[in-house]
Amino acid sequence: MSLELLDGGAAMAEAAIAAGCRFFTGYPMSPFTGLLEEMSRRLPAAGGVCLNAESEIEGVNMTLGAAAAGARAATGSCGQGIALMQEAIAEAALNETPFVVFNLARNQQDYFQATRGGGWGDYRTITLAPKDVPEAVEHTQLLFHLADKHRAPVMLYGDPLLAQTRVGVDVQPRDFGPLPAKDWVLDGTGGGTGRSRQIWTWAMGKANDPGPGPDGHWRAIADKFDRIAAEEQRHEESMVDDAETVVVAFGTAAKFVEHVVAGLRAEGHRIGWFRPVTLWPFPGAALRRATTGARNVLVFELNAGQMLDDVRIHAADRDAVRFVGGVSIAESGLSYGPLLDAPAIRERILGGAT
Amino acid sequence: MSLELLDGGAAMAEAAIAAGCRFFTGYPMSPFTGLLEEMSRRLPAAGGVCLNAESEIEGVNMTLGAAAAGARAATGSCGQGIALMQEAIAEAALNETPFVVFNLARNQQDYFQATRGGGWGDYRTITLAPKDVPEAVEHTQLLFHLADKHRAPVMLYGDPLLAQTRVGVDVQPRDFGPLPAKDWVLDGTGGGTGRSRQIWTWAMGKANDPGPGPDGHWRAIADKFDRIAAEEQRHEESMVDDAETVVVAFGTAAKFVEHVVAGLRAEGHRIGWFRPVTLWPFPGAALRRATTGARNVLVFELNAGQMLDDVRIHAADRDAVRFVGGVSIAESGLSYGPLLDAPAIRERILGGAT
Amino acid sequence: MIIDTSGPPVLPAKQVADFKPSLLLGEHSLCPGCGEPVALRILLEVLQELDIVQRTIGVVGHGCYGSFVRIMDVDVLQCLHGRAPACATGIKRVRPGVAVFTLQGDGDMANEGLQEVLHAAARGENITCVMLNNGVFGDTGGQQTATTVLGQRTKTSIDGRDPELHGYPIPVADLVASLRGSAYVARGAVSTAAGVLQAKRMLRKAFQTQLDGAGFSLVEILTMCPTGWFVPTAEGPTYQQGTMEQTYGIGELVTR
Amino acid sequence: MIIDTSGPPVLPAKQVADFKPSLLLGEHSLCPGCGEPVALRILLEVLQELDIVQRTIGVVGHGCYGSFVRIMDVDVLQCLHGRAPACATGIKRVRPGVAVFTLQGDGDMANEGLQEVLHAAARGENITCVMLNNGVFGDTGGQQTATTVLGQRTKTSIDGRDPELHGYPIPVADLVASLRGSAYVARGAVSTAAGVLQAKRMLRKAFQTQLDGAGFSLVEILTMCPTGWFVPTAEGPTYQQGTMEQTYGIGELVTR
Amino acid sequence: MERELVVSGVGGQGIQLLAKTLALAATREGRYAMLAADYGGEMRGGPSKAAVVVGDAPLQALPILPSAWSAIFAHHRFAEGVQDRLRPGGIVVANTPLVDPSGFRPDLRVFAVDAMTAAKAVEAPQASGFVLLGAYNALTRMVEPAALVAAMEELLPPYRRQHAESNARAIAAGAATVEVSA
Amino acid sequence: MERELVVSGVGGQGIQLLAKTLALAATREGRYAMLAADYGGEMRGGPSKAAVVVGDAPLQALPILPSAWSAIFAHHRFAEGVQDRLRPGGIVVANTPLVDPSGFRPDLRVFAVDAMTAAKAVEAPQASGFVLLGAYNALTRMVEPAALVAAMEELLPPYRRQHAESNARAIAAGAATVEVSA
Amino acid sequence: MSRGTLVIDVDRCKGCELCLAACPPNVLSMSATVNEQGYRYPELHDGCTGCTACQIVCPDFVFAVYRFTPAS
Amino acid sequence: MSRGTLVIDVDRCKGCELCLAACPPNVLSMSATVNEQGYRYPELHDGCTGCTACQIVCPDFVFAVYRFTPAS
Ligand SMILES: Cc1ncc(C[n+]2csc(CCOP(=O)(O)OP(=O)(O)O)c2C)c(N)n1
Ligand SMILES: Cc1ncc(C[n+]2csc(CCOP(=O)(O)OP(=O)(O)O)c2C)c(N)n1
Ligand code: SF4
Ligand code: SF4
Ligand code: SF4
Ligand code: SF4
Repeated sequence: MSLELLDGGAAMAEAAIAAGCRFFTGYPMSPFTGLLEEMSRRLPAAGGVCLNAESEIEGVNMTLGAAAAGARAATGSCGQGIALMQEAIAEAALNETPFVVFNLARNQQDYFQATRGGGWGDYRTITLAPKDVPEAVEHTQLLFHLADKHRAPVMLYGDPLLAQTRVGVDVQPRDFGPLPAKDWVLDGTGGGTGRSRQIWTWAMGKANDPGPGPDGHWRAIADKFDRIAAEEQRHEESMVDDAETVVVAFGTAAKFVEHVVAGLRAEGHRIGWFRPVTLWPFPGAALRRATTGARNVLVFELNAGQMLDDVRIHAADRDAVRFVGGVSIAESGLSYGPLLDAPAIRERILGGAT
Repeated sequence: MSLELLDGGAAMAEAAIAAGCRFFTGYPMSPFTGLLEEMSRRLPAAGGVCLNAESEIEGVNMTLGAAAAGARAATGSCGQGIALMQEAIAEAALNETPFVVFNLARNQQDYFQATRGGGWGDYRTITLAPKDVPEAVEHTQLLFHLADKHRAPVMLYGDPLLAQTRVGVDVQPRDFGPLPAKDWVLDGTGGGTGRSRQIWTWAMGKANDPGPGPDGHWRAIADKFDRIAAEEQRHEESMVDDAETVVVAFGTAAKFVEHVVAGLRAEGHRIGWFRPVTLWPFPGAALRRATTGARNVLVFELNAGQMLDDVRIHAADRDAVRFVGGVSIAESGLSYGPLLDAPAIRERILGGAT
Repeated sequence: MIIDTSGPPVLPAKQVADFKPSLLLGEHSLCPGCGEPVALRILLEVLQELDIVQRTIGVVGHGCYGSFVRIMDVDVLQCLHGRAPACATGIKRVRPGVAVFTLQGDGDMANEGLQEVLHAAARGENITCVMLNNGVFGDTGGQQTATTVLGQRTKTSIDGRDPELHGYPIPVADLVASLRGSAYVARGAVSTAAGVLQAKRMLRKAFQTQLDGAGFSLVEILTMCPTGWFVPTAEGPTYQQGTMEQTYGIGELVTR
Repeated sequence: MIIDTSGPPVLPAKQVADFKPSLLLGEHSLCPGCGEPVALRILLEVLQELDIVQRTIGVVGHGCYGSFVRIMDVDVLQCLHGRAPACATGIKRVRPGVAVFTLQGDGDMANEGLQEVLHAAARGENITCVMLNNGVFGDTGGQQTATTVLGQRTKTSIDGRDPELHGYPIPVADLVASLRGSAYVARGAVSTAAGVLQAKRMLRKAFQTQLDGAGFSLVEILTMCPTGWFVPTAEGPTYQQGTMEQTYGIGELVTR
Repeated sequence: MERELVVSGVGGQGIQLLAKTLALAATREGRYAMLAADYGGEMRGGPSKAAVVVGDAPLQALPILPSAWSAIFAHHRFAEGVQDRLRPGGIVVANTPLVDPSGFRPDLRVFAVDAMTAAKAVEAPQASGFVLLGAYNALTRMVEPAALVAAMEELLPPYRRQHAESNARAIAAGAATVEVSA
Repeated sequence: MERELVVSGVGGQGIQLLAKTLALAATREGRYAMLAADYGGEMRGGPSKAAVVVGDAPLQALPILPSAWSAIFAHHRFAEGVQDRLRPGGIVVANTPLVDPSGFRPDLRVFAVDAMTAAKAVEAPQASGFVLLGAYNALTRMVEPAALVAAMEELLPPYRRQHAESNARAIAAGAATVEVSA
Repeated sequence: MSRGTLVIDVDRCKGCELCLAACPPNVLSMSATVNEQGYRYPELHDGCTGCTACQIVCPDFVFAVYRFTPAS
Repeated sequence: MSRGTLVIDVDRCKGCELCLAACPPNVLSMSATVNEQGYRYPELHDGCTGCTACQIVCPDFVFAVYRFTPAS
């Protein structure tokens, strides 16, 4: 094992390359910029291409093209930039082009954006929310695997602390098991054979070999996302079995919550925590189990209450759910305000656990 | 009263003009195109401006500009076009620029897109889903009022049947009561006075008069949306009091459900229906009341299950909720498939009401 | 006297032109008198003549020509409206040995995706973009695009395009030609047989430019849309000559 | 001998230049040697000289100049990255009597929003767009934009912009100038005092064009960004002259 | 009371114009009308269907009718399913010879109209759709005949004004066919 | 065991470089390090803070430390709140005269270092940050002194190589100040 | 005398008449009757040169063109 | 002899030195000491013409410029 001191951006860049990413596009936006800069430095040396996309829309569509041609490909941005990509992310979900979107956001106010899309049609985006840089390294690699496994765009949802904190990490390629053959890829060899290939959201097929068309295709896509929803839920939890109070949080905020809850438990509180690792699919069944018997299900997120919806849908007792998070933004607008801090969180949790 | 035979697009155009809309932009996309064409014909005669926006992004930003300058303004599109507008809709929600977005969609697969945004930050979009053309006329006028009342972008979510069905309607200006003064509008007169105006998502203010900044501003916005959520819920319901089965549906599909449920009730079934008129804010308290005592809460929507989330959050008994809708698309991709039909819906409802 | 044309001639004769290019898998459903199928024909013929059919990927935008995806026997990505040059860029960078082209309309390229094509050209991206310019959104029923000529009546400019209200048409090929990354840029028209042949030569040069690795190439082809122009099909070509071809001019703008 | 410059001279003297334009409400926080505050100064002076301060609305994009929103005593819409010309269009159509201008960078106008400015120009929109072109994304720390000159090292082109990989720089003013809706287009630079004065005359003509209702006007101003270029502040002007000004050229491109 | 008409045929037969004329006529009479069209998107020469509902109070009808009181069949293609929705006793106008009038349910009241022949007979060969409409309205008295002609005229674009007379003749000819056969 | 250092000062004092050097040195020693920086966005000349955590196993520390074992105060501005987070017995390096060493909680172990004077004394006026680091490390033995110098050299960009020696002198000078005062 | 001739796939024709104008010797005219799609279609008269112009402009791929080989 | 002179608001200066190069008679030089922001700032020597070049190029609005009025 050899540790390198990398910030989140560089660590994810290394991890992406280790996972076989060979095409990357990006447009600067804090705190995503670091990952872009690292990719522009590191990817060419690995035989890949990193393009300074002229805008987020061009970037995501370049990535879609590269993925359609068979490359492991990725792009990323944050906030407004992700908003601009929604059309293409939906398109890729519906025409089954796999790639990774690094959503290194300014805060947690984009949970709906990540989990409910905002593109069009019935699609969902597998979204992993690592709590720290080492986990981001693992998630990055896992995401390329999941994208190929399910032929779908997938997302990593991070924040400035994840993107910019430097930690000693050891990035090693990881094997997540076999994958289906990429026999759908456009390689240009189909022309004139009567079996030329097509990637098309409406799946109308060729005249000599009609596809399922939008109805059949989109129903199949909906079924696929149902399958993914069943298969890919991931979560972590601790001390929930006898807990009167379970605190639910994701991403960086969850790391803080773990710390605070551990402290409260040490002081004798019957409290535990639950962390959705996949924001979509939301680990609903696990949350239901984990909150069975809990009198308080507290949701801590740094926004006006977005994951709250998913917790309300799945918590064992919906009426036990209380929101203890809130909007908290730095003066610069670029990171969190004072609520992302262990003492403040402790206060909120104690206030909520009545 | 004098009836005119207007299709939904023309009826909404008339209604918008009656509501004082004087700026409109659009980019063709079925089934929104009709509204655009009608506006391009009718608005100039009313002293307004209708622009052939070169793209949806340009269109929505033109509309944002016109609204910032004080006009009642609107734009619209569907599906992918709305996806492209998400950045600007979020921006307008956060910088408090009021306008109306006509989301005349191809089907009901864009419920998340409408209700969960997909832009960035903590914002919500008041979304009305009329069930037919006469209601669309009312909603159109109400939306301009709500936009100004809350200084926020708002949305009408329709579909091809709403946009293209012709009905006899009588469009008259309606009065929804007094509105706050538009004292925030940019009129160009502030320069050099030391009190020049500013519209800015980050609300940093001028150097001589600092604004609340992103933290204060975005918390205030979150509070505002909480207030709207409390104030603006609208719904319709029928025969729910003694109902064993309550069917929840929105928009055109709800009109079909009403018809089917009325038939079933006439046959002796203890069944009723509930229709959210505002998709956001979702009329949760009313749904809870309406479903208290119901053994089956059936959700019929023409998608893979999106409003389902909101029903699960609010139904009296979450475990009574069952999905009886589904993806159903016409061969052309441009409208609904066979599931939007009274007999098919009847079957689904009977199947779900076990 | 009407000659029997129901089958091949009985007298000794050589076939000099066949019905349709062999790369077509079926019928198209475009309007009578539409110029787009003619452009499709010459595009496919060029791929065959250059012998690159089995190393070509097309990227097709949204417009009436979008339905060609079903009948072209070529690997195709049907992409989002306006985004073909970006998608093509991704494909080309990942598969530099493949010829990559886009097929777009004026609504697709001059409206929704003007930025994509200009950036791709500036980048000197080694792809070939084909624009079918009929001056209207055909597929949605004939509204004004950025290339609609002055005075043209469309469903969103019912009294004719008025520069005061609607601005001036954009000559896409000229804009592209002014960028340094462009290696071959031309504008053709399919309103006459000679025009079709000239447009075909342009397409051929454009693909050759790409095969030579010389940089970005674009061919803008003016095509009739009698439906969107509200003119009888037979008048399409002369209407086009008097309006679009006058406004834009035909010829090569960049050769390198 | 160092002269006392702590206060006004005691000998009879006429003040011929003041610290800052009176329309500034506070200090800016831009880097040492940045050219953008100089452009801001002349812009505000022009508004005053034309006596339109109280009938002007500015639309400001995203970049270092974005912080000018806090210090300009002018009605301002801070808009989304790249979208200023579209927002300005909406404002102008609703308030035709007001002078509407945009303030954008090269990242804002040549990257994210190239389409918006070209469409606005083609539309002959009666607004004035001001582009501060420093050839990098300054605000995000110095990455390559569409106007970065060849060879320039940036954080995303660390070995220098290479046309093979990154393409060629885009001369925005030239593109705009080629569109028929453009009534005044010019490119200036603030690397010398004479350049600043020339740029100011350009801005004045651009606003005058708008006041005359003659159509779209644009002034591209080349500004130093020593931070993003990784050069000492004092070398900014000469570096700019040897790179950007060489590549793009200074002068008026359209006058009508 | 709401009365429903469904019209079914192929693109180009004037289905949409026929339906629109009826709906407009009813509207001009001050009644409530609904017209729901269904013409498969971008496909050309494909199915063309329309539904018209007329009533004296704001309508409750669905835009896709679960059942109907009457129908016009202009072509045998794309007609599947339409018959099943007609209520017993429903009125059917069948455009012969394109539609076989003997192929209908026995509980329907079927009227055969050779629209093309009738149209040609009054030198309005382009107006066979209006023949069907004239016949239908003569049978159902959905609207006043004069209102139908007025609505047809109102819907003509300026450059088609010259067709007003021949269309009117076609409407009358249609009425005549059923007045004879009835 | 994890040991935390927080550093606080203003932009331009070399806060970030100091923290990075320590974290890299620990990493090169094969230990786990975390470096969390906090420099208020686009503002220039504003607050500059950093936190370094070092441990022998994968770290549990939060990127915003609820409490810390030690601190370096390079400037009195923006220092509010930092002291409150120090655990009793915490080690403090105070950069005099910019920071008043007498203003701290009595349960802290405060070491005053006149970094600027020491830096100038070894002809490394730009390197007062490294003086503070040298002093801190001498007090805490967080890493081997040689590792510190190696990390500093590794972090120098090529065009700043000429500063390696003077920075090293500054580190040593810093160590010297506390070895005397300790 | 004709130097060339055509095969006309009449049922594919959509009656646009582009071929008529394109034909240099002007030897095409539209039929009186309609094809199965309901369109009038071109008919060939004497004088075809086999120039292929009709085939080149036809959007519906209706023509194959032949040139008679001189009986050498 | 100077035809003009300056007021230099030294604390606003960020030490970029643009004014030095802009000054035609070359009568500005940078200070040895720093201002409150930590930057060296310009000092005026004899020979200012009051041409305003320094004021025109200064990004930090540091200069006011005066021209001496001939004691007529
Ligand atoms: C984002 C988006 N906006 C709008 C549309 C709707 N749309 C589909 S085809 C089309 C017209 C395209 O016109 P053009 O490219 O000129 O091609 P033509 O149909 O004239 O051949 C439009 C606007 C879309 N598919 N996507
Ligand atoms: C959609 C979107 N993408 C990215 C950003 C991030 N961003 C903010 S400022 C900026 C750089 C702007 O560069 P430029 O316009 O050249 O101005 P400069 O900072 O160089 O003055 C970027 C990319 C954004 N705000 N919005
Ligand atoms: S609408 Fe125009 S472009 Fe489209 S198929 Fe018809 S003629 Fe061609
Ligand atoms: S980064 Fe560049 S553009 Fe921005 S303030 Fe600094 S010098 Fe100016
Ligand atoms: S050009 Fe083709 S489709 Fe048109 S009339 Fe001639 S044969 Fe028919
Ligand atoms: S130009 Fe201005 S900021 Fe720069 S050194 Fe001169 S006075 Fe200072």
